[in-house]
Amino acid sequence: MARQKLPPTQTLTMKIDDVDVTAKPGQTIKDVARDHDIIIPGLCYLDGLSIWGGCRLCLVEVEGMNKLLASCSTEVAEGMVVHTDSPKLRAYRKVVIEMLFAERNHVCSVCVSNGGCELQDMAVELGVDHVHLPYMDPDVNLDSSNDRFRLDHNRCIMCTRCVRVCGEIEGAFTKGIGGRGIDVRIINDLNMPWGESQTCTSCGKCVHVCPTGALVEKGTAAAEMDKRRAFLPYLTIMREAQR
Amino acid sequence: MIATITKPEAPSDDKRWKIVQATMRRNGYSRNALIETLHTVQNSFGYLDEPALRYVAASLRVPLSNVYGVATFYHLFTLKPQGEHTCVLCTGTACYIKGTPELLQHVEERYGIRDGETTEDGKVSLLTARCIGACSMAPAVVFDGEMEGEVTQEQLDEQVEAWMAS
Amino acid sequence: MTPEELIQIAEERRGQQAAVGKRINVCAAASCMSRHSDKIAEEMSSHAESLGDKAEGVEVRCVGCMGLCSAGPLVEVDHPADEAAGNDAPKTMYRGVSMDDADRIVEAAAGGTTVEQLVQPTDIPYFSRQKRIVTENSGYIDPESIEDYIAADGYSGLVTALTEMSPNDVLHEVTISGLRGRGGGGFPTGLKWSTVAKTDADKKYVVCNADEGDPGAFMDRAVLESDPHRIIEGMTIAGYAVGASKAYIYVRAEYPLAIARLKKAIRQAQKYELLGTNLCDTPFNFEIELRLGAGAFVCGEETALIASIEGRRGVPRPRPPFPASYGLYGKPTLINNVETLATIPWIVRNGGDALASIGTAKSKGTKVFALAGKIVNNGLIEVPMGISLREIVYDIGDGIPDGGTFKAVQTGGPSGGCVPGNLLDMPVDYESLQEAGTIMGSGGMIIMDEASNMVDVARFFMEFCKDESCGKCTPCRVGTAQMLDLLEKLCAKSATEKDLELLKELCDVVKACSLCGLGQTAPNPVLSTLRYFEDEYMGSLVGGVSGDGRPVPDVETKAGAPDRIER
Amino acid sequence: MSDKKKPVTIATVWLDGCSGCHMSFLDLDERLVEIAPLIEMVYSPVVDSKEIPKGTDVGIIEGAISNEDDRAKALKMRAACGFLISLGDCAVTGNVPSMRNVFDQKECFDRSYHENAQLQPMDPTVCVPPLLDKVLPVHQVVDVDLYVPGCPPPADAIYYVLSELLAGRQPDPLLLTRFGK
Repeated sequence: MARQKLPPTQTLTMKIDDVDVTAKPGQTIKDVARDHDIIIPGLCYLDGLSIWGGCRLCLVEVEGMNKLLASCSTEVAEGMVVHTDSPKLRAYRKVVIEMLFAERNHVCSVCVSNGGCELQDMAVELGVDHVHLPYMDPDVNLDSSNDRFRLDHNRCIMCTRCVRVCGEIEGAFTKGIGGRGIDVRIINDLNMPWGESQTCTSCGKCVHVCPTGALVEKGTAAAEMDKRRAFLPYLTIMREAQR
Repeated sequence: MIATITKPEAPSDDKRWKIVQATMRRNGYSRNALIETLHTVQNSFGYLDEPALRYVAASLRVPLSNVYGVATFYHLFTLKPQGEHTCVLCTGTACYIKGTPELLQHVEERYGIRDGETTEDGKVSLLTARCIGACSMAPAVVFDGEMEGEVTQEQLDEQVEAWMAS
Repeated sequence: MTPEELIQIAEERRGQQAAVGKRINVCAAASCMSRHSDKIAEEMSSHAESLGDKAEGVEVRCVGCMGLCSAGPLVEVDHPADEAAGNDAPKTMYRGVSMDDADRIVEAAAGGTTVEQLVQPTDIPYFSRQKRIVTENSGYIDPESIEDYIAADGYSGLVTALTEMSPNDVLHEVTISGLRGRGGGGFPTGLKWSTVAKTDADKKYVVCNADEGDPGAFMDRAVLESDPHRIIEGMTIAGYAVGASKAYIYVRAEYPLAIARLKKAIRQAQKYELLGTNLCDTPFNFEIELRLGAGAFVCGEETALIASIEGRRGVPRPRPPFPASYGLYGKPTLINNVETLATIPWIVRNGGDALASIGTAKSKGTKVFALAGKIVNNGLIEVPMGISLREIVYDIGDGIPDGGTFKAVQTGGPSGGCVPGNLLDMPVDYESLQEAGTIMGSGGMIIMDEASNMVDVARFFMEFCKDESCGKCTPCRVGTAQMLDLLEKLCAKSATEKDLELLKELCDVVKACSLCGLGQTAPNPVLSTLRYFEDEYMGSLVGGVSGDGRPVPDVETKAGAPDRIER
Repeated sequence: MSDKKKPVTIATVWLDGCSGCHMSFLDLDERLVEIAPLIEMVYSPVVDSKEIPKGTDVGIIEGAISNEDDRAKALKMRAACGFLISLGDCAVTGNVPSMRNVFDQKECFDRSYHENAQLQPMDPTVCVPPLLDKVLPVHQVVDVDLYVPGCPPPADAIYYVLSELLAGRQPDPLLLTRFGK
């Protein structure tokens, strides 16, 4: 690349975890950090999908701000000083992970995604060796009506990746969000059994972007579900092409 | 666009669909008018059933999942038919302090219905609202759209029993 | 509409009003109306008619909220000015008026006498300690008459702004007025307006947030029902100042009367060309549309409100970007609360300095509160910022009824907290309230006496937050539900010290990590009651047993637990 | 624990679980021989003692707390042991036993003792401890000092945890195991 001096507006300088870094305006904190090999945790974010900002795992401290900011949605600014891994943040992230485990019935040992689960990985990364919040044991069901896939609400963390990939990439808008608060659920069309959906194309993208065992292929036994993640980088291309 | 999209037909020849159509037309069949349209359906039919949701979705070209998502997000929309009469107890702070919990308990014990439920004869539905802004008259109850303040158990019984006897 | 035309309408209307000797004003705001004040007014009218000549010069009309809702239905009679005695038009207020009283009030008004048993004295602190700006017309004008509003100097602020001021002049006045957002946050209004004004865009929006959702608050409702044109004028001025031509009023569907009056007011304003194109012969166009909420407290949050206006689930999104730069339909959007916008016409008419001269160093102007709960004078009040809580509770509110003892005042609804008796001398302003662990909020003020259990109060608000959580972000969705479980355990006296510790921990996490204001403030009612009433929490713990299970209780007493080693 | 002369005393119990964690412990194989001189099993399903001695150094609990008997044992373990380990997912999370938590007890009993009974369907009344309303992880009943998740935790993880503890260091079990492993 030719070493041209870029106009001053094209790059800005900032600090992430005491490292001086450069960034382009419009980039998010998460992107810039990743460019510099600083990986900020997260579960709802996925390259190529719109930003949701709901899991709250990617919260970071920005000096001068009295609130924690979601790094997936906050754009960088000149002179920004960001901390991504303070003891306080780690403690908060641990509780947030625990909340996800406590909210539904994640019984890892009998889950087809056991070992291939981003929630498990995140628990290990953040040092969650037990859940000190009371388990809520909700009575939630499981939808096996689709020929090829299964939706198990017990293992859903409401990251909504499936909803976004279905609407934004596949364009089917089969998956949506129903209800609200603690009762939110992933739905198909008018909350009908998945197998009866007229809009679902059975493309399977929702299954493979799902970070947990909530969306899986049928015919898999415990720990057998290997999600096909190879196409994930192309989601971004697809989105760019759409614009 | 190659495929021509024809206007979907109303689920029935019920005249009330005309009112719904008028709302959609007034808003230029814009997707943004989803909530307005659902309000009209609910006001006209009392609740949102599946054919209604499908019809609105098709007319406004909003995905089914979005329609369902909106219909279940907002408290005022209901997917189940209500009783002939509705009794809405305010559970705002002032009403809570001044006796709504006792009223709710009374209704449950006497008529066997809880929030969102309808008596077996289909006559009366019990609903709650998060503050109807009548705090100075707490506890407030809305009987079929008419607000009453400082409601006692006796008053409530009088109204509910009149309905049930009707 | 030209300034001259406006003056003409005002004078015409004032002339008509002067011709009426004895005016009977009947409060027709929701509270009095639910006590059938509209029927009373009808009866009064027909009785006056039947009296014929004997009731000459008597006019009965419906007006907006008179404030003292607990004494409703309220009726006020304006007697003709007695010039010989040098009196201004004397007024008599009647309280608790029933259908049976209608006729004799008409007769008394016609005869120039009063019905003594029903008189509500107006020289009490409830009236004298108020300072009315936002509610200046409430109870005096007919909310359904634009002429009445114009006769009370209505729309003169808008016409002045359009014909004599530049948008920057308007921004300047709003900025120097020191006005801060009345919806609860207290963000400087001038700064918000300037941000939207500075943002370049082909289209901008003004949104009036009338989704008053705090349980225990009905200020916005009263303003919308009593003086709807005020909101329209405030919004139009805002639109002019920030360069917007389209506006929405997002109003709760639970307020049917307010909706009806707003609709009517919009039609009237269009007819008088106070809304529409080329207002006052300037290039400025402005239109206002109503949007109905559908019962979701979270829609009070700006980004959720935008989603809802766009017809979607009312779910907030992370900020930045703020709506001022990226709002409704992706365009710069100014979102103000009802009371904020209702202050604007007064500011333009009287100048920003005038508002800035009222209140404290950082909190200017007045604030409308809805007094409710265990207090004698329930109703709506407007007071200057900086007044003490004690004055509100004991002077204006006239203390606790039935010989009860004051325990706490709750402000800010589910986002606020409880202030105990020893802080009653605290001034009411944004900073002081925040220091005391609560917030100004939108203006609900619930007074509690010693019968209120503060743990239960915290539980009540947590239940509200859990029900109203949109479910998008983990801390609020799961945290509020978990905190509610713990508070229920406390209320059932089955919680341990460990549970209390966990409750405190969750408060911290939910406050710090939630996506929007709902979650970030949901722990406040718990935190503030913990701060002032921790003994009540301690008293709710299960007796004597600590959470870690040490020492070992007598297991032999457990029925059916044979002491065998393994199964 | 660092006292090399006196072996570290260890007690283990098997509550509501499949015993797989104890099996995994036995999977230490020849490493058991290495550890044996350093520890003394004072109470366990694999030894024949009737009481948990007071002042036991390390307690290891496998299984979730499902009934009053489990609860009583957990309390006894806590009272007797200086350092308490939750071993395996059942103890740490409730795991498979906790899957009954979404049903009410009557449903569970009906399923177990009536619908699936070949003869004489009846609820048990004698010598069966009452079920708790909900199956709980151990730490919801007593304080736990170390969590070793896994279903079962691999023998390597158990070996690592024990040898770190014997060496007087605080182990980090997540290096070798996790929920569901």
